[in-house]
Amino acid sequence: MEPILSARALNKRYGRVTALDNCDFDLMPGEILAVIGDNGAGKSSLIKALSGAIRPDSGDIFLEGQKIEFSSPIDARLAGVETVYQTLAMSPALSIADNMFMGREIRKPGFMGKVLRQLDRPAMERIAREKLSELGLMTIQNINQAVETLSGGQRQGVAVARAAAFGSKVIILDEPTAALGVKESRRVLDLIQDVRARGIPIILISHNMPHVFEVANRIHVHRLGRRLCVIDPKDYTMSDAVAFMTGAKSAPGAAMAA
Amino acid sequence: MEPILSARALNKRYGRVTALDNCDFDLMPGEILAVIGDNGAGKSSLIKALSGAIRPDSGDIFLEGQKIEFSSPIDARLAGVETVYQTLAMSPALSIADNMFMGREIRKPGFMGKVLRQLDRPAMERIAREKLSELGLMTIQNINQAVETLSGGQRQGVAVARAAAFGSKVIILDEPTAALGVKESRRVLDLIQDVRARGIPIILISHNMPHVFEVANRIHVHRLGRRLCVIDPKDYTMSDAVAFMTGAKSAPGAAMAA
Amino acid sequence: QDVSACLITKADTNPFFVKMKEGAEAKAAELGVTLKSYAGKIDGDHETQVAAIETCIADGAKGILITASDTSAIVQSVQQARDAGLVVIALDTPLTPIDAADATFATDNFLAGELIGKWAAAKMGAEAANAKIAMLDLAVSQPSVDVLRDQGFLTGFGIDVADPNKWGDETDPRIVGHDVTAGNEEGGRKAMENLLAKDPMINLVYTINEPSAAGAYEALKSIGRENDVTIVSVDGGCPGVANVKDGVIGATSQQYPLQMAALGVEAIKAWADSGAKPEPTPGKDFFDTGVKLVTDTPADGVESIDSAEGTNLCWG
Amino acid sequence: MSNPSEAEQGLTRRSESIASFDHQMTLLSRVQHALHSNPALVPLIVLVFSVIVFGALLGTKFFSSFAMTLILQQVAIVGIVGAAQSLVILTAGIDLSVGAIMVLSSVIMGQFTFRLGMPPAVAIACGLVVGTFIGFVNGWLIARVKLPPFIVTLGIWQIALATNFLYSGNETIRAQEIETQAPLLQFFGKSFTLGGAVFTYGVIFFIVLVLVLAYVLRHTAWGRHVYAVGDDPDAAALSGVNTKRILISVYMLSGLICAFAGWVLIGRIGSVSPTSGQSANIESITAVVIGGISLFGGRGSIMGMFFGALIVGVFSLGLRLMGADAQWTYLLIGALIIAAVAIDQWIRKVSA
Amino acid sequence: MSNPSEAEQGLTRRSESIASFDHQMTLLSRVQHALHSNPALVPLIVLVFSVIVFGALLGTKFFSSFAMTLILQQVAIVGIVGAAQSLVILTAGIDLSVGAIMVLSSVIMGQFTFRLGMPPAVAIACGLVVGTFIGFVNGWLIARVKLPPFIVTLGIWQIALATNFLYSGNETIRAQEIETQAPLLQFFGKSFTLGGAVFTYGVIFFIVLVLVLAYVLRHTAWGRHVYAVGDDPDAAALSGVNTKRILISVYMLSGLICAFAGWVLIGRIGSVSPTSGQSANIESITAVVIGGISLFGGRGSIMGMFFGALIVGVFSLGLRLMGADAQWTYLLIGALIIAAVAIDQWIRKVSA
Ligand SMILES: Nc1ncnc2c1ncn2[C@@H]1O[C@H](COP(=O)(O)OP(=O)(O)OP(=O)(O)O)[C@@H](O)[C@H]1O
Ligand SMILES: Nc1ncnc2c1ncn2[C@@H]1O[C@H](COP(=O)(O)OP(=O)(O)OP(=O)(O)O)[C@@H](O)[C@H]1O
Ligand SMILES: [Mg+2]
Ligand SMILES: [Mg+2]
Repeated sequence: MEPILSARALNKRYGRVTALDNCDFDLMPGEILAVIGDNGAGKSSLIKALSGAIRPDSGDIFLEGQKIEFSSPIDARLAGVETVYQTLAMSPALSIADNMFMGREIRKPGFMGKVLRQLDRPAMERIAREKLSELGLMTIQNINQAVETLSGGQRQGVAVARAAAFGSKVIILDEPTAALGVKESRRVLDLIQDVRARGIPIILISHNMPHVFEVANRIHVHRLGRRLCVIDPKDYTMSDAVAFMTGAKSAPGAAMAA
Repeated sequence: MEPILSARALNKRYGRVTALDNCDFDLMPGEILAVIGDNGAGKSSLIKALSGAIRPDSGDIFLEGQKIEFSSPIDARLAGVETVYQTLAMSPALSIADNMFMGREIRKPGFMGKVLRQLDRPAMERIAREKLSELGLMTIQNINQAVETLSGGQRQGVAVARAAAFGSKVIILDEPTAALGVKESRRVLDLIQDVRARGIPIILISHNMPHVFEVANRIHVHRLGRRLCVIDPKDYTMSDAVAFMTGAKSAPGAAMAA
Repeated sequence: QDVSACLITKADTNPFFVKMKEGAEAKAAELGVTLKSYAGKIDGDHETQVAAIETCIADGAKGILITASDTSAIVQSVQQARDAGLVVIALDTPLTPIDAADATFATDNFLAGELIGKWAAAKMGAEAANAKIAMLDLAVSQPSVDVLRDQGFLTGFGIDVADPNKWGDETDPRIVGHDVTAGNEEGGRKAMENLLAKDPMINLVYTINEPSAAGAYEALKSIGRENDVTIVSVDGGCPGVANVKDGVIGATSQQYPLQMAALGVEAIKAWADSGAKPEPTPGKDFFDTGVKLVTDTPADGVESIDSAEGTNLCWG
Repeated sequence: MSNPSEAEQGLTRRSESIASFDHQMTLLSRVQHALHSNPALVPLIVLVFSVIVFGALLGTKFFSSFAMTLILQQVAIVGIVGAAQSLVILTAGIDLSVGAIMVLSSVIMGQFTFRLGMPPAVAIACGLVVGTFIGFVNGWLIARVKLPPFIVTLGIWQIALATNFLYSGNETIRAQEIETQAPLLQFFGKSFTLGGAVFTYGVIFFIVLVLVLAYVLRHTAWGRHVYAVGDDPDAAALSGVNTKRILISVYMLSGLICAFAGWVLIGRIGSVSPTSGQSANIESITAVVIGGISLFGGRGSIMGMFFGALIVGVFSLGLRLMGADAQWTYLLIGALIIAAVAIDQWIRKVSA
Repeated sequence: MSNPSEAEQGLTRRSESIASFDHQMTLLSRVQHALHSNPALVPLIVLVFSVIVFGALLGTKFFSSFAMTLILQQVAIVGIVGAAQSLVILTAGIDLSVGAIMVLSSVIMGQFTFRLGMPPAVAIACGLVVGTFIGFVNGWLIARVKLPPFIVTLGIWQIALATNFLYSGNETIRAQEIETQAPLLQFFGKSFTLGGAVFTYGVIFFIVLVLVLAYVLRHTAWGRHVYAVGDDPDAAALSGVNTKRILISVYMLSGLICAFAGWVLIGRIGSVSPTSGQSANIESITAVVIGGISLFGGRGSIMGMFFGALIVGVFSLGLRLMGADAQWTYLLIGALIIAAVAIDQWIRKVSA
């Protein structure tokens, strides 16, 4: 099987800091691929390179076998790659609905929408409310609240809901449950499985090993800016995975081919 | 035993949103008190009120039995209450060492320090490096890096290291391990226990139930802006705690007195 | 009956206009006229002047005294005021066309420039052919006073001015360059330094007014050339005349803003009382309040007064 | 496949109702809410308050329909330029070149008609195109070359102003000539009377422009993107806004509006003068900031700017009518600007 | 008590060495690193580059010690005011009142000496106190009443300027009088020669001021707090910086420095003139921004401002010497300001 999204020999340096060091990457169709690694290992840098948010210094990226060069996250989105960044990428002063539909607003039908290009606020608010309810984010009292007035977890929930609602080819989630409560985390995990069931592959970065081992089909272990190995969660224990990523155990050579 | 830090009937509204609704709070000397609750339940608002970052609309706060009114986080710090906020409160453009010592810089000894008020950068950098190593944050390659160039987890590590290094009476941690890796999280938990061993009580907000049940002496369950109950982790299971905080089970009445 | 009048000056940061205002206020108090004064933010700010004219109309004033920042741009508003039954008198600067105002009390700025130009030429004698002249003007927007004085000076000195409606298009090699001063000491010094860097052997300096002359002098002093350069200027303010006396400025053309203002207030009073409008100076289309050359080294063929007499007549 | 952890077993019986707090909607909380959801309300209150104070002090002199419409006429230009400035400031930029674009456009309209002999309509179109083009240069340098807006527009300001002086030869085109030969140039100076009040077309243009922009900013995707770019450009880019295109379009629109302001300016002063508009940049920024738009971008509404411009207009006319002399007027306006914003801040605080 | 979870068992054998990547320190990467850690280096490069270009075009006319020291003298005042402006802008503020404070202080120094007959030293002290006090008012309104810096300093600018004109009655005190009766006022105009180059005390003051402030900002707690406040005021407050005190002290220091600039101004123009310094605010902001200090606060260095001021000085003198006339100079400086910042941006990008 061909990988749907893959990368070869990506490099990215920030001044004296090396974030990506000849990093390879492969995402297979229909799978949930977890990316794990220490803080600062370069996981976020990797997915930023994949989603067009940064330009790697060198290396190639392929989507469905085609070499691509996203010059901005918009290109990636247009190609169907939807991302929740670790920083969430929301406009703090705008409302929840505005943020969810940023860049793909719904216009009113008929004259008002076509000629006067008026937004269909009721529709956008209704959909936003639905998506949030699906995630169980029910302490949000006012859908027109500015995002900056949300709690940390509520904000993250909004970002995840946005990606899940719109991703068509690949969904990338950078620590989507970090600030979420038990209930909301569970919903996100359920949602991830739902999305995969729709046939859309997912990249999940997480530090939460139980979550990773629960949902992932394969685990990409990232260490010091490169892919150390790819393991199957059925073949290894959480303890092994942590040992690989912290360098306590050396990586299984054969796993690279997986 | 007298609580070291307590609050009675705190209220805080933001426009139409009620963040704290007649909330009580008690922290006993030498304990680790976990605060758990759904996203948006008002946990961060509670500890912001306790640490002087916001002013409650009404209600009283007591430190060692004395009624206090912190008008700013500086007051709280001077009184020995050190906080890691969920937003981390770091100056992105400044270096790690600058951030760790913000507001309590070390000056050079002798003439340079006394008269010219020169900072002792080597000392500050050395201490910062030590504190970070204690937390196992070893992927930080350059201690003079600006905080904005750190990965999400590295940033959080710096904030925790700062609070642990300087808190003298109470240390408040708002989701200190949210963005941390397995190794770094473990270090933070160890650190929390070390600090408590030094006799300093800790308030820990976390969504990670295993962590909470591992370290907490008592658990404050927060729901809809108020304290629902306080439970002893030895008397209840994680499943019970989650059921209380999500409203699936009604709270044990007697536990309030604990 | 209660007569109220308005005085609208270009910008009251310039002592010239401040003295004009004081003159007008003194005269108004004497005649029992209520005077309100307005000014633009900077020289050239005619929008504020338009707003001021409108205010005067709303306020029910009998007449307006105005020194226009833009002599043509203001005309429509002036017309509006005249239509509303006010008498409008231009002070210091004639409007374009001059009959847009009911009357004009002004200095002949071209003549003021011409006087110092002639004096400088006479003073230098044969050397005038080898003069190296620095021209320190007001602003790049070239307001009309700026152009008139500059071109008057060059005409008086005997230099072809090309288009008399703008400065800077002359080709005479004796002109080292034009620079702008904003009419103050700071600008004067900087402009002088710039031109000195271009040619350190400058020996004649025209300045738009006396503050910029003082600034130019400081620049010359800093390189020790203050004694072999002649500075000429226009205005005749008291510090300027004192500078003539001290030898900082060689000659300056003195104007009489107090007189303009006093005459203007009298005219409005007269008009309110009897409906009579003032007559222009015979042979000119405005009432010339006169200009005199002040110098302590008079030159042949140019009429002048000395600094002592200049001090008696000076305005601020 | 699902393998929930121990803690999550507590979720099984969770209730599914939407959490809700009690809401007592008192009058006060209604007012507070109105103030929160309509940031422009605060400058409106300040405006009404200052009209009342000056009215009480000056009586009918101030409360005449002449004086009231005069204020509108006097603020129309600053207000139109302020509308352009608002757009730019909402993107966290600043446009120092607004005044220069305005005057250069008006000079082009005038000179193309009189010097080149073009039909006035064509000359006006040229002026509008030039204004838009200068705006495009601003936007391109800011969005593509990533230079700070302050520096770009400072440079363009100087360039446009110098071009204006060089091209016009510092010549003013007189009102009489325009009136007889190209009355279209003075179109916005025409007026009609409505119950004793005189409205020039320029004033109408100003009001319509503000209403249209308020609609666009609030109810179209483009408007929301303008806010997003000003709020956090990185976040906007990551969440799918073409920030570069938004920035360039904002500066182009700003240039176009300024060019219209140049046309309105001809109507107001009758003539075409290259020395106009020297303080339009600082005055428009003042109106924007008094109107409650944040200089850091992303917050505020254009209606606020409208009231902000009127506040300044009311103060200036009121003080002039009270007979304060020029320096005292400046002094008091300085004090009143601070006071207006302080009151605004105070109302927001009380209602927070 | 410790009860590590399943996953954490993998940690037991973890290695404890500090993780390290390979570093090849090539010459290029060294240069890049230098550029990164010294943001002022980029404007320095632009400065050196422009000196070389003008030198090549103009030869000894430009490369003379006269021209070189002239540039320093011409930029000294803007540079001193720019130092004050830098402090303010580092806190994400802006000070439009710098020029007005400067000229009001100089007028007070002059008038107190000549009108009130005070000894010059006392009058100078009064001028410095007044400057500091105005700065305090700015800072108080910004930090305590929480008004936006732009509006506060805009208002104070107008108030201070009007006060200046009202108090001085627009009267100039002549250089000759000052020279004979109060030479202390002209102290900063004195000069000494060093190998053909003429340095005024004002220039020395400027250079020393910049060095002292660079030290203070980099090596003292106060300096770090200034950066922190500008970077993220909420974060700074939460992490223990007394943001209000820092803001007030910055504006007070800015006022004091501007008052010193007023004293230096007397030395430069010889006389005391209330019409000076009208464009000091825009010029100082230009120097700051060309020097690479972000208008959003928290980023940049005061040395950058120093080079920024010199860049503008080099351009203006260079262009005048090349024979550009006043209007063309104006235009070209506009273009060159943009070019300078574009080059700066380009160097940073290449080295990023
Ligand atoms: N803009 C930047 N400038 C300089 N260094 C950077 C920048 N962004 C990231 N880095 C560095 O690159 C390295 C990798 O960062 P990255 O954010 O990819 O880590 P991560 O694996 O996502 O960590 P975490 O789990 O903590 O989010 C870190 O050492 C970080 O300091
Ligand atoms: N500045 C603010 N303005 C308006 N509403 C706010 C503000 N800060 C918090 N809120 C609201 O108050 C409520 C409680 O927020 P808080 O941050 O205390 O929740 P939390 O329990 O810490 O949640 P989390 O676990 O997600 O961090 C939320 O509904 C939030 O939207
Ligand atoms: Mg990351
Ligand atoms: Mg929280």
